Amino acid sequence: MNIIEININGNAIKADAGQTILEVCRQNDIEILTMCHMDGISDVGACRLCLVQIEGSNKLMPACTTKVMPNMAITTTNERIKKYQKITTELLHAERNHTCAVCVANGHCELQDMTAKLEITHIRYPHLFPDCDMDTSHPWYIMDHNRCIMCTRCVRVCKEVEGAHNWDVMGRGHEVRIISDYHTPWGESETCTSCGKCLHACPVGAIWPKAISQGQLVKNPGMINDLVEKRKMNL
Amino acid sequence: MNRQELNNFIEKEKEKLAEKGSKAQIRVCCGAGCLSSGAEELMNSLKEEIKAGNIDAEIIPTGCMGPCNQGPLVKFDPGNTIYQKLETGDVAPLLNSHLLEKTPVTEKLLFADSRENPSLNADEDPYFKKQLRIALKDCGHLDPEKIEDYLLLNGYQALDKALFAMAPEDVISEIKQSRLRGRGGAGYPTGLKWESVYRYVNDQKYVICNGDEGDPGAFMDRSLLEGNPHRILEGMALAAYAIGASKGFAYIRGEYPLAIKRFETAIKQARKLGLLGKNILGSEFHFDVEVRIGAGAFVCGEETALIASIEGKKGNPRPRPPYPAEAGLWGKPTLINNVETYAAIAPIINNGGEWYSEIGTAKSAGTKVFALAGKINNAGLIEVPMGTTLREVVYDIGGGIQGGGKFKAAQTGGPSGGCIPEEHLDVKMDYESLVNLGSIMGSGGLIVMDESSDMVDVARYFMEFCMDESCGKCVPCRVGTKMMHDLLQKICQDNATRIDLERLEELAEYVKETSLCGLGSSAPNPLLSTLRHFREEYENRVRETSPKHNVVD
Amino acid sequence: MMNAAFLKMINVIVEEFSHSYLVPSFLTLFMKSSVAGDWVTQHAKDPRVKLVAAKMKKENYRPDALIEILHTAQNAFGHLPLPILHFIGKGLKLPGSRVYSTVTFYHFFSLKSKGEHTCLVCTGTACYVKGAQAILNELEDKLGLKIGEVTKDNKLGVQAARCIGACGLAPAVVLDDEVHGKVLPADVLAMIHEKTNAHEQAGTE
Amino acid sequence: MNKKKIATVWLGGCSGCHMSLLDIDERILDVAALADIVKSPVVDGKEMPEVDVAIVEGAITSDEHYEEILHIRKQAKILIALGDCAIHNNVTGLRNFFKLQEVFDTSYKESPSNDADGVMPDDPLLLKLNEKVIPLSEVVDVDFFINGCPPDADYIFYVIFEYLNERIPQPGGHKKIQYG
Repeated sequence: MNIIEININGNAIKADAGQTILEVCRQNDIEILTMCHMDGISDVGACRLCLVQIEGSNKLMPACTTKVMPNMAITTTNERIKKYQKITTELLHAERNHTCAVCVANGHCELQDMTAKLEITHIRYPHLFPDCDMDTSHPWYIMDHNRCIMCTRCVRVCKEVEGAHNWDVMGRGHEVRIISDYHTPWGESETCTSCGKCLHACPVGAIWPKAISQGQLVKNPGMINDLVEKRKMNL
Repeated sequence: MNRQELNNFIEKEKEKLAEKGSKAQIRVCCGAGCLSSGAEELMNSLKEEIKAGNIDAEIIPTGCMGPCNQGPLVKFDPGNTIYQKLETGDVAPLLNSHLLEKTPVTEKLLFADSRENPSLNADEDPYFKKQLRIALKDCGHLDPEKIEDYLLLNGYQALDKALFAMAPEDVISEIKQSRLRGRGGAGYPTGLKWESVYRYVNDQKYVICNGDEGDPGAFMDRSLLEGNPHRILEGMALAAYAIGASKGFAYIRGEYPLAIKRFETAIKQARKLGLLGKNILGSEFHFDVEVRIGAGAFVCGEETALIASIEGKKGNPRPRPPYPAEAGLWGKPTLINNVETYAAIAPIINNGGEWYSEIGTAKSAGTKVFALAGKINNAGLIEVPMGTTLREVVYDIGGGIQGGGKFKAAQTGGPSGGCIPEEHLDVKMDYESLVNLGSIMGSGGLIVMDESSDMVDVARYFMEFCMDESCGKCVPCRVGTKMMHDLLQKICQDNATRIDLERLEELAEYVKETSLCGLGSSAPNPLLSTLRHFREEYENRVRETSPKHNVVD
Repeated sequence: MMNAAFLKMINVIVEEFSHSYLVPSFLTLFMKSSVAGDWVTQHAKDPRVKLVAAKMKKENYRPDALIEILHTAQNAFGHLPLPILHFIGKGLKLPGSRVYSTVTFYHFFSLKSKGEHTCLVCTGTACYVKGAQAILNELEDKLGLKIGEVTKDNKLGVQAARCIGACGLAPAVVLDDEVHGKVLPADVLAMIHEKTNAHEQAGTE
Repeated sequence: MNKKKIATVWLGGCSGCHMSLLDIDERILDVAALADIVKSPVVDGKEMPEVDVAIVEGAITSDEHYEEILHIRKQAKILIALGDCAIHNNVTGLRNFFKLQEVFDTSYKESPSNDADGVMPDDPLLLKLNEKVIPLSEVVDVDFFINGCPPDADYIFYVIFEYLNERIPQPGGHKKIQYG
């Protein structure tokens, strides 16, 4: 272990040289908002909610993928960062067809929690209303692209933890969609093991079991990390 | 082949050339522009006529000569006389008059339709006089499919010099001294980049040539790759020697089949002469190059996306650091430079870094190739010293606005750049000055617009481009560009309110600051720069917002 | 190996429960049939399939050669039919979703036929400034084709490119592989008619 | 102090928000002490007078709604968007990613019904629906947003009461914002 000293929000903090800013902040109870990050799987730095300001750099850096360096001075929150977090969250709402009132994840949704935390009362941008499908071909689960926020946590869980690589992202730009196999209906996928990890990884109500209805979806995202840790122990 | 054998080979070629004596050389421009205006048929009929008339002349197909708008072009050497807009019917009288009767055909000379006294020697025409061709020097002169032509023009001499007279550190310091900066757009000092890759110790390093010229309105890289592929190859080999790499990749756009073909030919020829492969010229240096074909994604011009694409993946950029210099292709230290940057390497090694650093301005040394297009008379490929003013480029070289219209703006840097309005026509074009005006140098596309251009629509056009080309990974770029495009569309359709304009400005700043890669963070540039210089066009098109409460409180 | 009786039993259970989410997972796995296999065995003698197979072998079945192999396949077939993607995915041992996502990411690759003849309109900046939109409008008005669409008889497909690098010739279109510069909307239509008429005379309509 | 005036309006919504409004129960007396409710769908159908506070439920689904919200904005000093439909379309907007005609066909023609053969209602009094539903803030400036589907009665009371006492309510200050 190579212990270095860094400065977060004016406080001197000791950290391990290989750690990311996010890990150090979480260890020291400094709040960083995240959406595409999930413990146990790799980071992609895509949601841009964890952006922090680093002294000497005019660019904002994602806390989840940036490693700490000796004497780094980090600001985790200020007006600029808060403003951008708000816009990001608003854009996520406007991008697809989110309707909390009829959503299975209502009350257990990370996007909803984020919106409340940032005190967003309304979305200032026009909703895009894209034409999204709902895949109900799987015997147990449903994939509703209307609610997907493209965090790709399901993709990474399926690839890295389950090892099935059933999910991936097709297309590009605002037309990206999560696909299973060769864009085959989920139920006909040759790779899906029906393990249900993607369901727990999904921060919103995009993947859910068929047997539930509005507000009933309760997830256990922590189980992914537990699983990864247990495997490391090789029990 | 080792060094000695190659020298013998060159000597033999020189003898062959001397035997030809003063035989007339007819160079036919086979750049993409001229090809599409009929250069191939023209060349065929030239061949036939020469055969039929038993004329002692040699026909050489070349890369782009520059003034694409005037094509097809044919150059007669010795004499450096360029004829323009030729049709097959012109061939016989032209050969007869120019070669046999020794009287030039004035009405077909280059720029005969726009200048009173078109020059017989093309270099005396203002179009070429104002230029300084270093990267483009032999482009449009040699046959790009013949390595002999390149060797006769001092080709691969820089590589020879580096391998046998310079240590890798010397090459790097020469590049540093030249003050050359990345020509792909960002303008990062090339020497520093090389040095940082050099410093990472690894048994495998890579050199990549970024030929994924995706900017709409740019065709410099294409012309260089098509016109003088060996120069690029030599630049890559020099870079590989300097940083200690043994493998190179040239990533070329799939839309440029001719460039791919010529580059592949060049690689084969170089391998044959021992200029690529194991123990190059008998030295300890091994290096080989492979071509990778891009598949139509603008974002692959971003270095981390390009690396992903070479690895056979989707071109999704990843956060930096780590920079490719540390962990690039397959996690190994990787050097990525643009085509035009590599084109400048050999002349720098041959003539010394100091020579190059004296050209241009204090902060931007050397020359820059621009692809001049839009509503301009002499559209084409030009190369000027850094610091040449926009006015000189547009009026002296470009020949002014087409149809005698009024200059409104010049767009540089493509979808990552901005517009320069008329009041800044005297801006000295270098990296910093353009950034100060809210534009960028970019890779060198320069589109001239006249009064008829609608600047809001121009901003919308570029936003649409970025929206389509966004990889969709990070939120600001994926949703932000779409949202900005929709808002711009709304303004173009005269449906927008003042609130929309405010939202647009806020989004522009947000996308610029928070996007993952350069595509996103530069996507708002055309919007911001048109807002800055042509704000009234936006203001005139938005309505006031809804009436508020009728009692003033 | 499964015997016939066992398979029959599974079929009965599957039929019973197929509308219910109670179908046990091991049964749903049996329900999934392999889509890839048959097509390739049926077309094993197709020279195009052979070409793709040879290319995969030449690239040593390296997964990072995926894009190169896709290029080969697209050149051979004109587009990328789904069974070929399955074939490539199996050959390189890549997950299907990875292959499909790569194909759809790059605009150069197409899952649908692009038409016997293609009219590619450059919409780069220079062409845009000089009227590429007018050409596209004309194609839509007269032929009813938008970007990416193909006529019902698969004769002609219209595409747009983001700069073909012939800015000096703006506006430019590429008909089949020939670049035509400084064209007017009417010219493009005339050239298209010339191309497609050749076929009509051959007696298809 | 003069008594203030309140209006409540029901646009494209299910009236659930008004039900929630009624759930403030006896606290309506506290409101009544400070203000008169001069217009409300639960009271009568008068023209929109000039008011201090207008509370609007529902999204804008037709030109009629569009004109109405413009008028309300003119007449009201404070405009409150009540409930998720008024704020971001919510259930009312679920038809936005279909074509309007498809929605009509599905509801009136293709669904099983007890009238003869799928009659499209065409009474002139009915709203002529727009292609897309839009929230209030797309058209007018909104002063306060009360989220929820339906919103919480305590929250509604808090916001109204603060405005009647000429204080500005805090969105997060009273209660965590709820959605759906």
